[in-house]
Amino acid sequence: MTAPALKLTDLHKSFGPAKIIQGVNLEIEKGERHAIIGPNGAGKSTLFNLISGQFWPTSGSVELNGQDISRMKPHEVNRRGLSRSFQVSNVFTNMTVRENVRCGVLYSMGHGYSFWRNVGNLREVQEKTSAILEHVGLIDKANLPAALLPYADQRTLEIAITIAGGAGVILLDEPTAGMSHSETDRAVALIEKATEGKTLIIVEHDMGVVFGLADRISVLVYGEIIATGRPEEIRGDPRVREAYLGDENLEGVA
Amino acid sequence: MNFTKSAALAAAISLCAGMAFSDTVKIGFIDPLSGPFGPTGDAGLKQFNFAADQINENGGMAGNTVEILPFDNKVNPKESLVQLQKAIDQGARFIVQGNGSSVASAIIDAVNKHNTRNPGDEVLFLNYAAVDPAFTNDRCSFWHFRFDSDADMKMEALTDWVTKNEDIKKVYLIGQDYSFGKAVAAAAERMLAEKAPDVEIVGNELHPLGKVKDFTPYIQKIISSDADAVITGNWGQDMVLLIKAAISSGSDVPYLTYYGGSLGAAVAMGEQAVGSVYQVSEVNTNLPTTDAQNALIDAYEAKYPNNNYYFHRIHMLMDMMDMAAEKSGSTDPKDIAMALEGMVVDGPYGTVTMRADNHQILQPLFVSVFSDNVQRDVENTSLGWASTDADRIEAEDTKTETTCKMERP
Amino acid sequence: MSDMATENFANLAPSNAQKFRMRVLPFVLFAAVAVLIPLFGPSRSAYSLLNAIGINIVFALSYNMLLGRAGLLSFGHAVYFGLGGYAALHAMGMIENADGGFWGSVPVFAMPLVGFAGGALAGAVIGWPSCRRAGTAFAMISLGVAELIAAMGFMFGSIFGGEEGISGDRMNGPEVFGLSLGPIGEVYWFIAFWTVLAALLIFAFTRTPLGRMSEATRDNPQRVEFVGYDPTRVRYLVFIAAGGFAGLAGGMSAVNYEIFTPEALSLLPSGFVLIMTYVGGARYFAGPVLGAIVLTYMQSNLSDFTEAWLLYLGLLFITIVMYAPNGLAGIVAGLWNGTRATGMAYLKTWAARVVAIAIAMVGVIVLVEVAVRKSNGYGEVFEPFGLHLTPGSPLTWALVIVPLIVGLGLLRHLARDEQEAGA
Amino acid sequence: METVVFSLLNGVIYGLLLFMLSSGLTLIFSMMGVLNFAHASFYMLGAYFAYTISSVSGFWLALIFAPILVGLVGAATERWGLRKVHANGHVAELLFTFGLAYLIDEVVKIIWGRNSVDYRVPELLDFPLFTLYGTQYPAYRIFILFVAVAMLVALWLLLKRTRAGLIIQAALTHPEMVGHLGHNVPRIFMTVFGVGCALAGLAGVIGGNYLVTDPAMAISIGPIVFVVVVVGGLGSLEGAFIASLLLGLLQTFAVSIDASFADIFGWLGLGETTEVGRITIASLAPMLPFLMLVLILMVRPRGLMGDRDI
Repeated sequence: MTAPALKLTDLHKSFGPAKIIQGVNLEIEKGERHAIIGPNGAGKSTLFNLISGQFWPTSGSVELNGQDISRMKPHEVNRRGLSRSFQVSNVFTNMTVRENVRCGVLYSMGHGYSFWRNVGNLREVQEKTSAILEHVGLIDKANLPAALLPYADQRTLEIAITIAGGAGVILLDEPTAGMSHSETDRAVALIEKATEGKTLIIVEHDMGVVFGLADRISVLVYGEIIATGRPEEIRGDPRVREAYLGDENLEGVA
Repeated sequence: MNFTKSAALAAAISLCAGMAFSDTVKIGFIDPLSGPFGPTGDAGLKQFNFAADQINENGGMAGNTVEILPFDNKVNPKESLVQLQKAIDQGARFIVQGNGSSVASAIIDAVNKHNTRNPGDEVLFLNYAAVDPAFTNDRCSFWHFRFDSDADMKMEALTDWVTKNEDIKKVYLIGQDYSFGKAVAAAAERMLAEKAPDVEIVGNELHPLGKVKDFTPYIQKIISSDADAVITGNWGQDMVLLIKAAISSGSDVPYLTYYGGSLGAAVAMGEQAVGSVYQVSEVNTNLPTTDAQNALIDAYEAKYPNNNYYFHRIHMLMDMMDMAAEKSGSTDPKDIAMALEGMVVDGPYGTVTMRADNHQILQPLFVSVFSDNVQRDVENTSLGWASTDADRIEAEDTKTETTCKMERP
Repeated sequence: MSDMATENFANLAPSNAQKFRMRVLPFVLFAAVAVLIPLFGPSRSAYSLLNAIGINIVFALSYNMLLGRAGLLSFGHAVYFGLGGYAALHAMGMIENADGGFWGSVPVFAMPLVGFAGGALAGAVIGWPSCRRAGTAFAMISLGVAELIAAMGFMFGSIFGGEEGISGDRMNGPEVFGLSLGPIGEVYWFIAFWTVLAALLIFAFTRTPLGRMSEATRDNPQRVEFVGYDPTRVRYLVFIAAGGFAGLAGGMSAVNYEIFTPEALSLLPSGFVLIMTYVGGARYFAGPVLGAIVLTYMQSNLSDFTEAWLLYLGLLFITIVMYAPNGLAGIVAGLWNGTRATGMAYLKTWAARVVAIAIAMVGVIVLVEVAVRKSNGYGEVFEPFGLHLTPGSPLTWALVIVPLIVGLGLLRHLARDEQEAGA
Repeated sequence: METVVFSLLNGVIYGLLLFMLSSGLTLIFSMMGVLNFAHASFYMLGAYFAYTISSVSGFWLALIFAPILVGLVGAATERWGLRKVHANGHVAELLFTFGLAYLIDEVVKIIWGRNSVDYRVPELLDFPLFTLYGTQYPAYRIFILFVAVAMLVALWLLLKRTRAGLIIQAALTHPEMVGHLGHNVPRIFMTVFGVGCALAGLAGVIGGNYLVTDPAMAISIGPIVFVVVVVGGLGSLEGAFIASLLLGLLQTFAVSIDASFADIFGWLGLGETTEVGRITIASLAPMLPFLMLVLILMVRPRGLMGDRDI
């Protein structure tokens, strides 16, 4: 019996009097693609921050592969195999695309804080970087400064950095926000390709993406998960319809 | 006069000027010209310039023009060495400095090193006011001459005064926290224990050099210690502010100082300090002296109306250097140094000798008191420094034992 | 060979020739200049200046590891310079007093290494509490620590020597490369050696994983956490390295000046290295080098021409902060790139701007110089080019006001032109 | 006993002087996020302006006009200098004020000379007010006390009773809200900067003749004012007030204590002749503020009364 990739147990988070997360329980199996949806202000970003170690829970626990990570700092969580992206593009704008991805690769390749090696001479690191760039289709733009990339490419780069360290659990925070239709389609394809064999947790507003991508969906409303299930179960759940999903949304993907 | 003639004359004059210029004796003056001790350094510079002008008017130093090159060292030893290097680079072979034994110590070191490393290009350090006794004892150097009486010699005079005044039973020592301040405190402790074992030292305070802006808390301590007299080696702003705080807090015991004559102190002291502030020095302007000396003082104070004739030793230094140049017929630092050793001069206030064994000057000292009954006042206050014959210490009597083992090149 | 993939797919990748031109050639030139200088037979004052420049280059480069590379604004970098210098001086004292034994075999030439150790150790101790924060908090802590250490300097006489400081003698111990280190010309070789070596090492540091991550942390500490790095740890390690190189510069200074006083730890030298680095250009590796050369020159030579040199320095610094945040190096790079991109037109507007600034400067200089002489009270008069400018004369005021109006007007006009061209 | 009384009086006066400086700095820092490195330079300008005005027309006019002048200089600095670099972030602003401090120092040296000026206590107040335990207490010090308290009350009324004060208060606690207040933000910034500088100028007017008016006065007090602001807690005038008094008392009391480390830690075997043993509490006075700063930042980074980390 293997432990679930991620297990949230009775998770609470308050900021002063404001209770943002109120008792979330969730288990995500290895290899699962899980989407978290909910109206604005439901606490989705806070939940991501709790999982990834940016905030520490007021009570309750977060377990990654059976190990409690609820009191770890983000970099410690990351080293244990969880990586995340951000809602707004969060890349190293002063570096080239290649250097961005290389930053994501370095630690996992055992080059941590070393100051006795020239990065240019680390053969495996260069190869891995190139492989990832090729995988996500950014190799042609490898030597452009990240700041000069078009928006959709920056989002792609964000995903590339997120997967670069080889984490088994990937958290993506609205990866397709602000993209056009065709860009979204390409992004979904990329996410599927890039997270193959990994556990994916995604927060997304675009229901097309959610229902196309997710194995299971959780609905977060006012800091509580009101429903978890397969896409068709969620679509049929009256509570979900009432709380969150407009009919037309569901028609759209049907 | 026709054109050709006058042109030839002009050319001749400029040629002469050019030659004179090439034979300038450059003296590097390294002292504070800004900051808390700026006024003190500035007063010294004015006196040096005045003395140099005098020598130049009388035909120069062995026929050469004397020029003072000022360098601001902010009383920082390291900065002083940077400035020393600059002075040497600009052709100064004589260095004068006075403010701060910490600086003098660094300069002695650096000059010694320079002279070993650059034979034939020696530099001579003439110290006019840095009075840490070590410079003419353990750390004496052939390349250093001191034209001021050292801290021990002055302390002998002050402790004698304390011993003579039988009402003084408790003494408070306050000084600046560096080598000179410590030397003063140590000398006071040692000499009082020797001469007047019944006098108790009720306080021994060292404060940061040049950083205290309000001495009231220190004065408060002095008052509450019931001291009958205060001994201080403070100079510059530290002297002025100490006295300012003492006056405003009504501390009226005698203040026995090394540098009560510091520029600005008289204004801060005012009427209230009359009869209670003393200083030990080689001069006060109300001493009986020659007409020539009086004329010199008049000329100086006419030129710098906001300054007083204070650094008599600067004139002694320049005169003795001039005589040494005359005597040796050279302005080479080594020749001047040789000629200075053992030189005896008949000064306006008595005979002055430069000891050959440790390069320490012997000059008469005077303990003067701040008074409202004086001929020459200071800082245009109608107050000044006065002394009686009983306050005079003969040059010979200031002589102390030395541990110096002079190494001559 | 490792860059094969790059070469196959992207033409923008730096070729080996480019790499050589960007990374190796500048250092070869730098070293060549350092070696060639003595051939011109510099005077003693030139040597003093060059030695000071070398020390300041290393000091400023080490400071830029923090400011430019890691984005940490420190007001206390002189602490590491000073502690390194003190360590070196104490070591020199041991060499002087050594009777054989370990210290008897240590050459004074190696003192910068002792300085490095001292600076790095101090960085490791002080950096621990300081590096938990970045930005303004880091700046404040560095200020507090600097003042604290400087105040302590006056207290522990056996370590810092009180007001007198600690002195040493460099002419002891075994000689390296046949240098006795006595005459200043020999000290030059010592300084040149360590300057080039330190610059090389600091550059190499920027190419290491830690060096790259320090820049990543500067730009985006949050992202850095999610690639497995602890930003605090990155800052801390960079801080130690920067402290080490500052200490190395301190060790060079200890040998050159043979004295250190507690003032060397204080806010003033810390402020000076900040100004050097920023004026030179913190975004460029060569910026601090440029800044160190220009400012050290100003410090030692401009101060002979004018007493108001610090005023000019302040004006220069503020102008750079307001109009050229990338410093002198940024201006040079801008000129180079602009000329290459748009050709002579760019050069022309640039030259026009320089002329305008120069005209305005005439007014500023006349004003400042006349004022300085008046405030000194020695009765000196500012006499440039045989003019006799007294504070009262109308000529003086004309020379202040007219250039200022003309210069600033011209600058404004140029700025407007540029705006229209851009629109 | 007398030591305690006098140290208390002197400490409170020094503390209030510090508060006059730190209150302005807190206002500026909390609202604009600018750590005004040149704040102490405005204090120095206040003293020098007062010196010049009082030599022409007497001290009392100087007391009024010197701070106003300093405030105008401050407002102009904000308008034509700081506002320009605002877009480049807080570090650029910090560097700008750092350069400004340099510049003001040098300008002061040129206009008023490199050495201290003879800025005196007005004759009207130059007398001993009372004598206690044989020590005279100068009237001018009590006058400082009055001016500082009057300023404190005026500032309090301004903040609590006026509309402008309410806006400032709101901005102090929620700096990110300033932009949403619907007011002319640049003008508020300019006013706050000007007023903050004027307060520093006022401190200069009454502190310049109490202490020393020289070009070094800015750099000697500047770092201490930073300490006060951080120790008190950012955005908290109350905190700045407490920290000012605390530091004032601490430094004054330290000077008056004669004990050395050997006296205190003698039971640990610390000898009187050892280097550490010889250190006296009095000699620690100059480093106390910075020790406090480092300790506070390590233990409680938000300061005594602050509600946010720096």
